[in-house]
Amino acid sequence: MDRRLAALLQEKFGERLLAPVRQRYDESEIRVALKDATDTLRTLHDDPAFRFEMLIDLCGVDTGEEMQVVYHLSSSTSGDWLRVIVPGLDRTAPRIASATFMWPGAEWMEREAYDMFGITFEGNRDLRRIYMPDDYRSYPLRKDFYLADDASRSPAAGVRNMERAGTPADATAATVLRKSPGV
Amino acid sequence: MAWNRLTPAGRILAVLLPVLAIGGALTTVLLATFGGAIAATIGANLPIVRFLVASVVTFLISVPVAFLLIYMEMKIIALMNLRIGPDRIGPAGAVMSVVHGLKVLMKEDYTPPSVDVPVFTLAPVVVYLASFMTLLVIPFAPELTSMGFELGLLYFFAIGGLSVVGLMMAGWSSFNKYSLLGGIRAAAQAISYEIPLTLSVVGIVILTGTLSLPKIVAAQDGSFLDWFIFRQPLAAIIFFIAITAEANRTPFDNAEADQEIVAGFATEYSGMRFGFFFFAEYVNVFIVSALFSAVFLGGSNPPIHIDLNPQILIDLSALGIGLPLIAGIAPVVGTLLFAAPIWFASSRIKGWQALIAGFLIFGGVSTAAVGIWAFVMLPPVASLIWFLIKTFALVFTFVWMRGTLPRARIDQLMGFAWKWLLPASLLNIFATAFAVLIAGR
Amino acid sequence: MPRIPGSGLLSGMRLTLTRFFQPKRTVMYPEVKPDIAPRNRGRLELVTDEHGTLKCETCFQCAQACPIECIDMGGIDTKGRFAVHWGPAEQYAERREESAIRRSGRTVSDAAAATGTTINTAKVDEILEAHDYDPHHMLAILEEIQAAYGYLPVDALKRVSRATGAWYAMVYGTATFYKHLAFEPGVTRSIAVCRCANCLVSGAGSVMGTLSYEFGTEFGRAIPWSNLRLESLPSHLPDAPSPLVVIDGEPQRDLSAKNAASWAAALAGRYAA
Amino acid sequence: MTQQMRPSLDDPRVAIPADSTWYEPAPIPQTERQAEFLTLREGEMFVNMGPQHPSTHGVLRVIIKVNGEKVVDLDPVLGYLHRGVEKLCENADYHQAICYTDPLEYVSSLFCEAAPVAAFEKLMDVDVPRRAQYIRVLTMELNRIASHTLFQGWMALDLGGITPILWAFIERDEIVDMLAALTGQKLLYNYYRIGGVNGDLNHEFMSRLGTWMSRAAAQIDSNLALINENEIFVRRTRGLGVLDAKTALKMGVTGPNLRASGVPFDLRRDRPYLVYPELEFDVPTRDEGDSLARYLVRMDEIKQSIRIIDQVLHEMPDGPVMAKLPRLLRPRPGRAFGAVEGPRGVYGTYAISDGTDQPFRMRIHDPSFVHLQLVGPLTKGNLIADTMAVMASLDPVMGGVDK
Repeated sequence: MDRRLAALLQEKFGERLLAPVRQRYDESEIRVALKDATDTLRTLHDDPAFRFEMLIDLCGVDTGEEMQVVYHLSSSTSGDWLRVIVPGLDRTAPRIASATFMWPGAEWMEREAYDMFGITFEGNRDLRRIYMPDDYRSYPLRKDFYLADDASRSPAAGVRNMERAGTPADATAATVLRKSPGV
Repeated sequence: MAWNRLTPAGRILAVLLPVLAIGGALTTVLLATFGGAIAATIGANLPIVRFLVASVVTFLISVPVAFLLIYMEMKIIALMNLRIGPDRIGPAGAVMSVVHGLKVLMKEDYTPPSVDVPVFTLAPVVVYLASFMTLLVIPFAPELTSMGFELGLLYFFAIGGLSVVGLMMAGWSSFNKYSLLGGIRAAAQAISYEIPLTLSVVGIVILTGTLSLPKIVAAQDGSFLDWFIFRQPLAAIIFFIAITAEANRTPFDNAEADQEIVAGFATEYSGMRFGFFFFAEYVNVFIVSALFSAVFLGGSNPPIHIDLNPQILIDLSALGIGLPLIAGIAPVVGTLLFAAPIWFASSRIKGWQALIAGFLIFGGVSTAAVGIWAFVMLPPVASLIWFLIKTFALVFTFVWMRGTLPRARIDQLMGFAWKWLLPASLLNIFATAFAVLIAGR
Repeated sequence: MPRIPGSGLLSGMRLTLTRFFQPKRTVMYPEVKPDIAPRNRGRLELVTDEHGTLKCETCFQCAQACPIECIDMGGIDTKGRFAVHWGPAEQYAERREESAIRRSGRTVSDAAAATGTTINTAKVDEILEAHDYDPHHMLAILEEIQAAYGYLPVDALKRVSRATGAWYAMVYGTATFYKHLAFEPGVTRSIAVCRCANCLVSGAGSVMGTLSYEFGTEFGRAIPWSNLRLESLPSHLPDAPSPLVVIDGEPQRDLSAKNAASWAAALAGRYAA
Repeated sequence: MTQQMRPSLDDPRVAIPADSTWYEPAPIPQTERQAEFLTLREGEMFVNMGPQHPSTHGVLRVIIKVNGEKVVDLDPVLGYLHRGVEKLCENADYHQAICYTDPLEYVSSLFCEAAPVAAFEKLMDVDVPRRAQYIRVLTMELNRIASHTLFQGWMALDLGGITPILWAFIERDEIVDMLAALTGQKLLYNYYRIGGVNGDLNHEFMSRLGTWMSRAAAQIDSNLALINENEIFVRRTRGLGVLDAKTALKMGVTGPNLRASGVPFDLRRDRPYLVYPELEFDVPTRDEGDSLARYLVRMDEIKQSIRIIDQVLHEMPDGPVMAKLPRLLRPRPGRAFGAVEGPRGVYGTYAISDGTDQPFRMRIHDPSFVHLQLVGPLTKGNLIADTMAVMASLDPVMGGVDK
């Protein structure tokens, strides 16, 4: 892992970071608030010091209390990889600015995140279901979506909570979620 | 009878059978009464009758030809793919294509809703008609040309061009975008390749001064250096490429490019209607190969004339009563002769097996002997065999190309036709004309 | 470098022609079977012993280990009390009920435990404390729980599994393996038939046969759909008729070998209702 | 964005015409991109390709807007193969999750195992024995060769040649058979384990490998000779679907498709994992960025893979192939992203652990998913036939696209 990158990140946006830069193996990780996400990404992309020009992966995470959007960037000048975690999206109506303005290739990944978590990416021109049919009403990867054969987790025995109707807000808050302390 | 529960084929049969019965009765009565008059009429206009008979005969021979070619394609491409190919039905799977034909016959003949039914039904008929009617002018041998038209070549191009109409009908009436694209592709391709195809033989027409195929073949008599492929090589190349496109063969099979437009014009067809398209393709392959061998490879002329005027003349009449005796005894004796060594060869072979094997060997040997005798004694047979050898060599080439080459793109295809083949064929025509002007024929 | 147009095509044609004569690679399948690698794990096989009976004792461990749940098992545990299934959820609705934990192949989760218990698990905790939450003492723990409660409550089993970290399926397997562990409060009702020589002579055998046929179980076993047991009397009661059938302690008088069948059918119908 | 949903078929609002012909109701556009796609100008029509079509690799449905033969616009419809692997992995323990990711991409499934295994090993700080690392490199390169060989056949098949695919399968079957001798399975070898591999090299595998190595290069070259110089093939692929380096980076393209555009980005060299830094190999690149370049880059990679296999066989150390691990793995809470360079690009797995025996979140990144986005931009203005050429040269596998 690369100490120089950590120092650079610290001094570039020290106050923006919600947590100190974490480095493990060959991965560096920063957390930025929702409001700073776009600027941070643009800086990482354009700044000649970073040049994180490749968006390796974009995915959503449902921690049980909140939604996250996680970007994995790779620098084209140095071989550094960076994970940018944007925590604190509201579970009932998650919204975040799209990354397609810099990485057009993020379009389908954002569609997937929307399909699986209901995260709305403002600015994505084609934000619709990608895997599930158009008339599908629930968001499968959320933590309040139980698999049928995982009923041992389900708080209410015999209740099918496979299909939750409507918007994420309708997901009943009463269900016992699997929350992660580590996230 | 539940009329609406019948398939279209069944309805046709239900109508046809009584009609045939009545018609047969009537014909017998008519023959009995006006036999002489009918004979006189037939004698009066013989060509028409001959044309009708020849059409029926060509139709009858076109189906086994298609079967043979389908089997050849399956087997040859399989061997080129390092596969074995059909090997279960018949010797080396030779009956496979026939079984395919039966399967196609037994399949449901489904007419999708919202197709243009009469056109949809008629299209395969038109295609098949156009392909087997061109067989009429193929000069298998000097004496074996069913219709020795004076305008044979022109007739060939005219009728062959008709098949495009069938493809367009199929593509348009199928109510399917793939079919539409396929039909339009077929039409465009055929139109652009008819021209170099026709122009490429003009040089030969200039040289021979005739359009009739038997005469063109006769003009190539002599050694193989007289064949037009050596006297008109450019024309031969253009003609070969053009007939490849004419027969919708790889690399020019854009009309039914299954990777792009699923099956082209035949997408919506099933059962025997698809079978007609399928057969027509292979009959076409046979026909264009025959035409090429007739026009450029000297047709039924042997490459080199060896005049072994045979003195072996078996005078059958001298045998008198002995002839039926020989005919009766020879198979038995021959069978036993061939069976005995097999039976003695190994103890595991049972007697009846040995007999069967012996009979087969005897059959093969005697057939070969008779064939050789006919080849030597009867010139038509010899020329027919030469013709078929050349034709099937060309058929093999077509299959070989299909096994090797990828498909050309449609626009490159058309560009090739208009930018290269057409000028080249015109150039060939002018060169030939000048040569004829200067040197004479 | 300039190349003759078409030379590539011709070289390709040459290559295919050479392959045309090369030996072929087809495997004539029905005659020539492909050799299966010794390490192949693809084949599931139920082993039978020399008598031809299955050796599988429905311990569900293979089905638990199978990650993609391609193993579908069903069985009746030794108590004849619970029909147990392991299979895809969309086939077995009961998997979404409480008994699904038994097959979930892992310890009881917080979510399932959060539904609360119907019994007071204090005694269970004492027993577990005494055994230091050691899953190796499972049999002893279960025996003491049965001694404490009179039977094994399902919630107690969940508590045990949760506390010791043993898979619920294993706890359940242990509980169902031993005959002396019961899942239901002690047997309340019983049909007892006397097997003394006198009764046997007067047709007790046929009565027992019809009974076991009607109730679909054997003597000495609980009846699956009720807490009814078929038993055999140790000795003949005084001044009792033969054959003697005792239902919940009182002898049946109006019974003989003739009407045994209809009587048993009526009895079965009454209990089933 | 309009929240308007397209009515489902059991919705009474959908009126199915009573006559024998059934027309699918036109979908209600939900986004501006879709609305723009669904508006037909003069002379344009939709051609619906798939989900059952000879030349879509897997069950892919592509709606093509054509003007005559010319492709105006194109909209892939995914999800016909969606299995929800990420959700399944969240409900399986770490060993079982590997088994779920295995069938993602049935052409090169070893890479689909390698990515999650790498992520899990980072999560629980496992040191893989060196012999296991060498075995992983060996099997992965073998699988890469098998995948690329199959790609060559596919490419030729989509361009209309029917012979190369069968020759390719002959080559691939030899590799598949030797991998089956090693791993036990023929297609979905569930071979990699957290902290090692399932079994050590056995004699049958080594003997098969030896006989194959002795003639692999020559055989593959002779197969390539069929189409590499074929004028028709070259004319159909050269200058088609050109993808320049800048666009490729912006679109997140990885793997051979990126290297064909002139960007020498290869995880094996830029972000070394396993023992790749100790092996020497080139990263073949081309600058044209067209279909032909994408094809040729893969063909060059086959030779490099053979080189790597040769070195691995020479430097293979002795020792255990599996690290000592408890049966039930409970990594401490954390996050890790494991990535390997596969035959199609970067196979990534982002795993989050919450301390239990099951991954809390498991994100699977598949390169084919990203590359399939390019089919639209690259084929606009070309012919329908070129759609196949471009799609085949991008080499997506729908099993990986539809997770």
